[in-house]
Amino acid sequence: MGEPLIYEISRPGRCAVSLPECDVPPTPLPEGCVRDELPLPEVAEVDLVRHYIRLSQMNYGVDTGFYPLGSCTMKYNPKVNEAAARIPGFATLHPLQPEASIQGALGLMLELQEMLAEIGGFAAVTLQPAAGAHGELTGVLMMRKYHLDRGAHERNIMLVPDSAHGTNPATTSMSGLKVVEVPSDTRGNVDLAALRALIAQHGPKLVGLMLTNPNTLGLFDENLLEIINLVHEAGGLVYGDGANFNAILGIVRPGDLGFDVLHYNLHKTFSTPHGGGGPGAGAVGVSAALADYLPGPIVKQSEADGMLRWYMPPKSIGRVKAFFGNFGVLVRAYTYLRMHGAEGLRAVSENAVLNANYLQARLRGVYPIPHGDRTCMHEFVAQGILKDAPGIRTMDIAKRLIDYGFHPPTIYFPLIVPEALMIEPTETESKETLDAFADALLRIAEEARAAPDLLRTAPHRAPVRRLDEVKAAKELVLCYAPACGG
Amino acid sequence: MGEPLIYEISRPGRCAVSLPECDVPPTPLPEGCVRDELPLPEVAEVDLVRHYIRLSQMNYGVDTGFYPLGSCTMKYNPKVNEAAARIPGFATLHPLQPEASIQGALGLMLELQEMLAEIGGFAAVTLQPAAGAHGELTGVLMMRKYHLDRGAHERNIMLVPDSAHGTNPATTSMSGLKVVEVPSDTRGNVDLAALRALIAQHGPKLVGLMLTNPNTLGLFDENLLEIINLVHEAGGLVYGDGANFNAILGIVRPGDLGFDVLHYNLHKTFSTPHGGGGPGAGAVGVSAALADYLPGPIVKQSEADGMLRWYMPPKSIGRVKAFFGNFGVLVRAYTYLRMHGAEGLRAVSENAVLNANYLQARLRGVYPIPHGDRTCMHEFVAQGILKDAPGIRTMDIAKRLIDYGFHPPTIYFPLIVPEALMIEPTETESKETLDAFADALLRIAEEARAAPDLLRTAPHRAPVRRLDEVKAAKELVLCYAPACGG
Amino acid sequence: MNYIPNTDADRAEMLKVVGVQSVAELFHDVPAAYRFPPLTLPPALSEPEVIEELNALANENDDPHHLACFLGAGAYRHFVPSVVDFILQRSEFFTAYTPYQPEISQGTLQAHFEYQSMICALTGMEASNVSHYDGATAAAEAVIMALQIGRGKRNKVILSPTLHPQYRAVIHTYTQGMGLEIAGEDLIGVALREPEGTAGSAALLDALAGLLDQQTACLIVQNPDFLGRLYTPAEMQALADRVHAVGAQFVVSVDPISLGLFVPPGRYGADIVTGEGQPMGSPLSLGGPYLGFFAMRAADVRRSAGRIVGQTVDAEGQRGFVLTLSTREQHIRREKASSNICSNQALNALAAAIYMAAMGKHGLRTVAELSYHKAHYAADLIGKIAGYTVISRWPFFKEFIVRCPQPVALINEVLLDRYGMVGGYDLGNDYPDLQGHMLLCVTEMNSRAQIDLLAEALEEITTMNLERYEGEVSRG
Amino acid sequence: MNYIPNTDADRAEMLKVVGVQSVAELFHDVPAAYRFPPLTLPPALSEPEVIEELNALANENDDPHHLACFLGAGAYRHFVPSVVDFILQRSEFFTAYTPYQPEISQGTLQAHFEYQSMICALTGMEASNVSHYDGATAAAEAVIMALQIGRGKRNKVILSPTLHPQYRAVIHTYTQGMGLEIAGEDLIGVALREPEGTAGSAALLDALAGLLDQQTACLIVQNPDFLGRLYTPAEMQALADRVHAVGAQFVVSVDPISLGLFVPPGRYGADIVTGEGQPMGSPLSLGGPYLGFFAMRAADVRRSAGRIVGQTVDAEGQRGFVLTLSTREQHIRREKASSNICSNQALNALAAAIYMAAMGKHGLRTVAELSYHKAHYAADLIGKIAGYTVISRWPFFKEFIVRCPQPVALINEVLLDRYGMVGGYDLGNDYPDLQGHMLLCVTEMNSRAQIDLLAEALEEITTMNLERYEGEVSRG
Ligand SMILES: Cc1ncc(COP(=O)(O)O)c(C=O)c1O
Ligand SMILES: Cc1ncc(COP(=O)(O)O)c(C=O)c1O
Repeated sequence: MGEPLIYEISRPGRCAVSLPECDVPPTPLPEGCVRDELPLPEVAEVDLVRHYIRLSQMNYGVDTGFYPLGSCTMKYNPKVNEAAARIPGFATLHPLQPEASIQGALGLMLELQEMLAEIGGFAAVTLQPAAGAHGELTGVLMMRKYHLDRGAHERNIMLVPDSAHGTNPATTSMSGLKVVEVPSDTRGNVDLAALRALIAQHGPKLVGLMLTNPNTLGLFDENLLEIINLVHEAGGLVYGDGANFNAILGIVRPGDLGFDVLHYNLHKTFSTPHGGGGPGAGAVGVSAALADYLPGPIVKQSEADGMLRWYMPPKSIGRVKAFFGNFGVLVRAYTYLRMHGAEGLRAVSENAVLNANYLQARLRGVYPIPHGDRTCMHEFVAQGILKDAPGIRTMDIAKRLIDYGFHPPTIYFPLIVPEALMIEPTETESKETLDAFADALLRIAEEARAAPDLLRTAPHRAPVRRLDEVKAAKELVLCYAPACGG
Repeated sequence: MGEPLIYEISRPGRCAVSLPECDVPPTPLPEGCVRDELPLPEVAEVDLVRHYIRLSQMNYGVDTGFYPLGSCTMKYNPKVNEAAARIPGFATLHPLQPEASIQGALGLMLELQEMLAEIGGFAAVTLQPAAGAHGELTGVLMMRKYHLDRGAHERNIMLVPDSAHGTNPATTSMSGLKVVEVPSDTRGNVDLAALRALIAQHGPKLVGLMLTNPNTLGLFDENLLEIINLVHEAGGLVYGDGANFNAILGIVRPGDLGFDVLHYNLHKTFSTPHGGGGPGAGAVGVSAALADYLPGPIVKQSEADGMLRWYMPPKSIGRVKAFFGNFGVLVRAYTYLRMHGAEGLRAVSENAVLNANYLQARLRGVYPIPHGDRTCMHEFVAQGILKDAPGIRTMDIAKRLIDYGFHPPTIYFPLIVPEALMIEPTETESKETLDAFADALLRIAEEARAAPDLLRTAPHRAPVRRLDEVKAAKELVLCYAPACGG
Repeated sequence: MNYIPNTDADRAEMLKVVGVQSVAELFHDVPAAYRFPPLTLPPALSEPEVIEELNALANENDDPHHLACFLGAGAYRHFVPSVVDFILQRSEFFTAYTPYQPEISQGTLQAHFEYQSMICALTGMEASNVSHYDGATAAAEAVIMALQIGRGKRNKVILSPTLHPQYRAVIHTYTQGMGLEIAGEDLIGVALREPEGTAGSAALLDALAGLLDQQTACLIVQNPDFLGRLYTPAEMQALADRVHAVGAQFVVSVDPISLGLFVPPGRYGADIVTGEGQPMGSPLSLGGPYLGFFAMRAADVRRSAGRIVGQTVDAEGQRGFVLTLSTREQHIRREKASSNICSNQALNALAAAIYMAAMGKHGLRTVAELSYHKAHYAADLIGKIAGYTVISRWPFFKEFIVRCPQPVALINEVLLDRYGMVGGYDLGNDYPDLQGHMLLCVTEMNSRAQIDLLAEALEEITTMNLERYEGEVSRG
Repeated sequence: MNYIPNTDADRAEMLKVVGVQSVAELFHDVPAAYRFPPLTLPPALSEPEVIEELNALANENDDPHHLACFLGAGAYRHFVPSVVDFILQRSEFFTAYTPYQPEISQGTLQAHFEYQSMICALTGMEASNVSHYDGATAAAEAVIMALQIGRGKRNKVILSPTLHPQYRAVIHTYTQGMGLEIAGEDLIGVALREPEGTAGSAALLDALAGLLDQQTACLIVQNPDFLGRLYTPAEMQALADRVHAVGAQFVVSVDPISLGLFVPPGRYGADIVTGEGQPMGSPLSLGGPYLGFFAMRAADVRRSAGRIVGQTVDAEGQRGFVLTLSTREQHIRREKASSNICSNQALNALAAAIYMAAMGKHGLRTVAELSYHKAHYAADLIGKIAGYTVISRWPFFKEFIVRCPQPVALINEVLLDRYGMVGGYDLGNDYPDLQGHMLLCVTEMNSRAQIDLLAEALEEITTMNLERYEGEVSRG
């Protein structure tokens, strides 16, 4: 049943490609430099293709079915976006070509910068970061430099709510700053009292606050303006983790609320495909005060001759990446945005939020939902804790969902909710799909009582049975041995 | 498990596409002409894509695995060919554009005509027929017209061996001619004595002979030159069914042997994909005597100005199709030919024939092979008749092969071999694949004795169980009822 | 490059098992004198080289991808949603063959069953096969089916002169051995003599009906016809009644996109509905591969040609699909088969199915309406240019005829060269009376700006010195 | 267009279940004053319109698809076999996310395990992660890993001045909060002062080694370096020994295609090998998405960043694959994680895996050899043109430096405008001493004819009147 490794189907002398004959006189190879082994596999094109086709068939994607992976916004990826990114006039451009020869590409980037700025309420945008976390690093380094430029060398503390995504504290450390955690209150908001106390304690050392809003519980903080205000009053800046922007397109602009900097996850909100883990794009928007710190180059139109040019902001933190960003991803996001317009975007968020609330309503009463009394935004967090099924954990429920043909939600995150099941349906799912998913979860709750082993040994209808993750971490096998000299 | 029909996931008001607003003033619609119902499904893009992705996963193609469907030459379809046919400068050409605006496309067709003529040993080639059977119709109509033009109005009989593919007799009837069947001899050749007798009987009424060589038993007729000679002496022409050309590329040119006309199946020999049943392309090559009868237009280079132009042969039987042929298929075949060259083509046939003989050798002794004492060409015909397994039929063996991950061979054809299993491995399969397939067939032979029900109830590992074909033909359901007024 | 995985080492082992010394020995049955001929072919190219060569060839063409296109006449530039080709590229679909083994071919089979259903929905008919080679051969197969329904006793076939000229040509080719009388094509004069088609009178249909008799197997008309004229359901029903009165089959060839908007032939008495399915999801691709669709009455299915998918159940009672009624086909019935067709245009049928499902009832209607409104806007505009006359004073869908002040080929040459446009079809090619008449086609792919530019261009051309082009066109 | 399936009727039913009257009510937590801002965005386009707009934008670019290209400098035009993109378009791969649920992600996981194995094979290292954002950030992450291996006690980082300038820039950006001493970049003069590199002496490596001390966390060199120079394994091993002598990490950034031919860093003492994987199957795409590959010693894996796939078994003992060592990562370890990386370049890693498997050992070697021979042929030819001097008198792979008689930007402008060629990289952008020096790159995608034409063009340019271009370039 299992597919052999590509190395296991290798046979000496086979090759899946053809290359031209050498049409120039050869030059002797430099002495002592030429390798005498190269343990790559040798396969014919037919075997190569079958291998990857079969592997693909062991995978589940959004095109396979419902993929409610919370915080990841697994919406449908329009196929026109794929065609767009493959237009040769985009796909074959060399990044170091003269600006005059890439005016169309620069125009696309400029318009994307401007659309994102408008949607977020920001003064300027960089498209360079390759992912959300990369955008965070960009933003936090900018906040740091902003304070340094004002002589505030003592500012080295970042407040990070305990509900934050792991990338927020990790980014903070990577930027050479210290994390101070802010607890959440009983309604799932930032605990205002605690925040006040922490600001009182750390005020002059504050770089700012990293806030995800809607937060990872799927909730829009009820005290948002006050929180931002408190941080600003203490001289801090507010970073917005925009991973959850899918809830607020055309609903509210973070810049209007006082966020100073925010990253967009283009691969979530603007539906560029997730690629099995990437590539994404983590554009960053900033207020006017931070615009000069953006990493560059970004695109600007020359006032002199109207030409589009690369431009390095004067106080830039520097480059965060070679070249200019994940251009192929940007083309997809641009296409998506151009097809939606303002009304279309608002419809996206309205439907994403309605879908989440509908699912929450359907599960309420059977699965505990810590903040289920509140209206959620684009997602909500339930718990895999079932009445009369003490031995059953979230992991079992998740694996059993596979048998019903669904991708499980995000599990065990956010960390502040025990046995979390973080469910994000997105706007591209129909009521029928949501109903089928809810029905499955309700049925699983019954199975948990009636036939708990069915869950514990799930999945039963996947290409493999439950995998031993402990063994993998203990007895590390990271490479087909003969390939790495083994 | 089963995928619902597209109609069953339809919901009023959904749509998977967006179209531009009308940018011109509207014109009133003609009265009494506008329909008030249109029972097409209504689905969103995400549901559309998932539907077809899931359907695709219920299908088996060459890219899935070994597909030894005899007579169909299911070789690997190179992916560069797919890219080639999609180049916008080919894919978006309108067939009625001025010749001056399609010189590149005409150049490709001209070179393909010439390459095919060279490979087959013919004077001229038309690319117009859309498939092999279409090429047969073309060829037989030409043979008929050739005789008519010579005043031989009485010639209306076509000799067709009993081993012929069904399209040969069907084509003959469709052309207004009569079929006279020629038996095969014990070595699988055309029965020479019988042929002589039939020619003696029908000589003056003979249009000719339709001969598949190698024939559908996978055998190269041992008396080929004599057969052709006999027909020619009787004033008949010899039609070659070139469906089995994969055995003789660079091995022998049918035109050299005396064939007067022959169709190539580009979708077999030159590896354009079979598309779930088509499209193919059935180019036809002819000797100089028949060149003026070809359907047109074909491409010629103007001697005056070097321009490539459409050209209608003077005695043409007429068009067999609108426009000029399945151009997108021709681009693929052209690409394939250009990558092979003369040596590459010969290697194709050598390996196709070696692979078939190897498989034949591996199965000999367990599965009866009526002409297994002979060297076969690109395929051979075994029988699903197993010692000590009287209740088992070819159908059961075929279905059981599915459980082993293989596409079954062609079954119950040719009709002259009871319980036929017609196996064509093609050159694009590796020894390992052939071995795995032979091992499976040998194992199935054991299962047939030890556990016959395993075969009779097979397949067990397919998306559905064995399907009731009798019910389908008896209780005809050819349409989702609400779509056809039901 | 070749695609052969086996190496010399593999071959050596295999030869041993086969029991011969060399591969060459396997060909001993091939007459020695002709064995292993040297082939004079261009040298083999690697993949990057072949791509470069193909791009060079493609660049020698002026493609409508980059140009505005007003050419139709049987091949149409309609929008193809990206999903269509995306799905067609699924290996499991395009590298499979005819679903002879239904248990591992449910994807193809169900998709084709759905195709049949949607073709029925579109045409208003009860049954459909999976495909013919194109619109022309589908029409020819309709004639053959009509002959069979007539049990070979009726040998007259009436063809409307405004059925696509190439379709008529193919019918002649296909039936040349059948000893038929083919009538009607000389009535083109009648078609052109009716300037007031708007009044609803269709003299051509009347004249065609006049040819009907007890020998008639079928009568074929195209709607909208090759000249763009749309016949009303009432006119068509009247004709159908007269066809049926002599016991003949009424065959209608139709543009499937028009059926997004107009009453389908199934509602006005058609017995067989065929047409070119290319506009539904297949690229123009210089004329192929296209899709001949074929719809009919349920009662006639057993006399039809081509693959047909039927619903059934598997051993566990689950719904499934199989090829059915194969006893009509060549592989079973041989010389008595209803046709010789084997490989068909299955992948184009899949494309059409995806297209129809993607468009749905609203999308297809919108495509048809956009084409209608834009074509009429264009006709209005061009009709106002001095020197040009729109002679389509009848109801039309997306194509209309313009009488031009210059030869059509010449105008097209200038349009391409100076304006980057592909002009209309030169009707003089097929109808001597229509020299200097251009058939223009406008679809949803033509923006108003393009149409306005076409009108401007046509106007400018009347005042241009075209000497330079005349030479080229006459050489062409 | 939007991609929302639900209709008004669906929404009405859902609102009822949720228990609110309108969708707007769901947003009551959003501060009212800011709720529902009007957005000023261009109007929505339909699919055909957006495709037209994109084509128009694409046509404003001069793309190397249609032009000969001699530009490299960190992004390379190597051949990408058609199979690569064909497989990447499988929905199951590209619409999945990180394989958190391994049971339905074996496709991604096994493909990435194979990727890791092939990266090890290529670099001669023991372990690999799945990807970083690009070659630059992979280098920065190598620095961070070296700092962690140094337990934060070593805070000096030595960068070769001939490490890609943008990589050095990114290292500066990433580490700006870490209080490091970054040394070595000012040694560019040494690199340029060695005309006789052919002798095997590498003064630059010597000079870099001279900076090593007990504070040094790592030393990074690029091989072949940004100027195209190839250091021999012996030179590199000597440097590695000196790096190891002070207990620092030896990091090598490398062009993966060069490893088809040359001894890999794993054989000359590298501790970490990174580089830009774009040439292995990713399109140039104006600089991204690309692939930062990252290989290391097995012992250091637990200190590394990024996704890593490990082999394991399922409940029935069958081999399977999972993400492993997640305890290094941000979602578990938060502020103590080895990096903040989450989404990465997984699909590009898949492309590279397919590329490596397709090429295999022979194919990759051929690509490297073709590039080598063609680049040397080009250098020979250009070196003979009066006015041009090839200053790369050292061993090189596919890039070499030419001193030009005119400003590089000017030459490039003329090459593009008159010859349809993309010229080389202007080294004056990064190295003031290299004003007027062009870095030319030649790969298997450049035919001899293209190279000959380039040489001719360069020669002709020396005699041309370039006034017309000068204005444009100075404005540029
Ligand atoms: C809330 C949140 N923040 C940040 C990130 C990091 O984004 P990326 O994976 O694009 O680096 C994620 C990704 O899952 C997220 O959900
Ligand atoms: C021997 C032979 N002849 C003719 C044909 C008909 O070719 P096509 O299916 O292309 O019409 C076939 C197809 O299977 C065949 O095998």
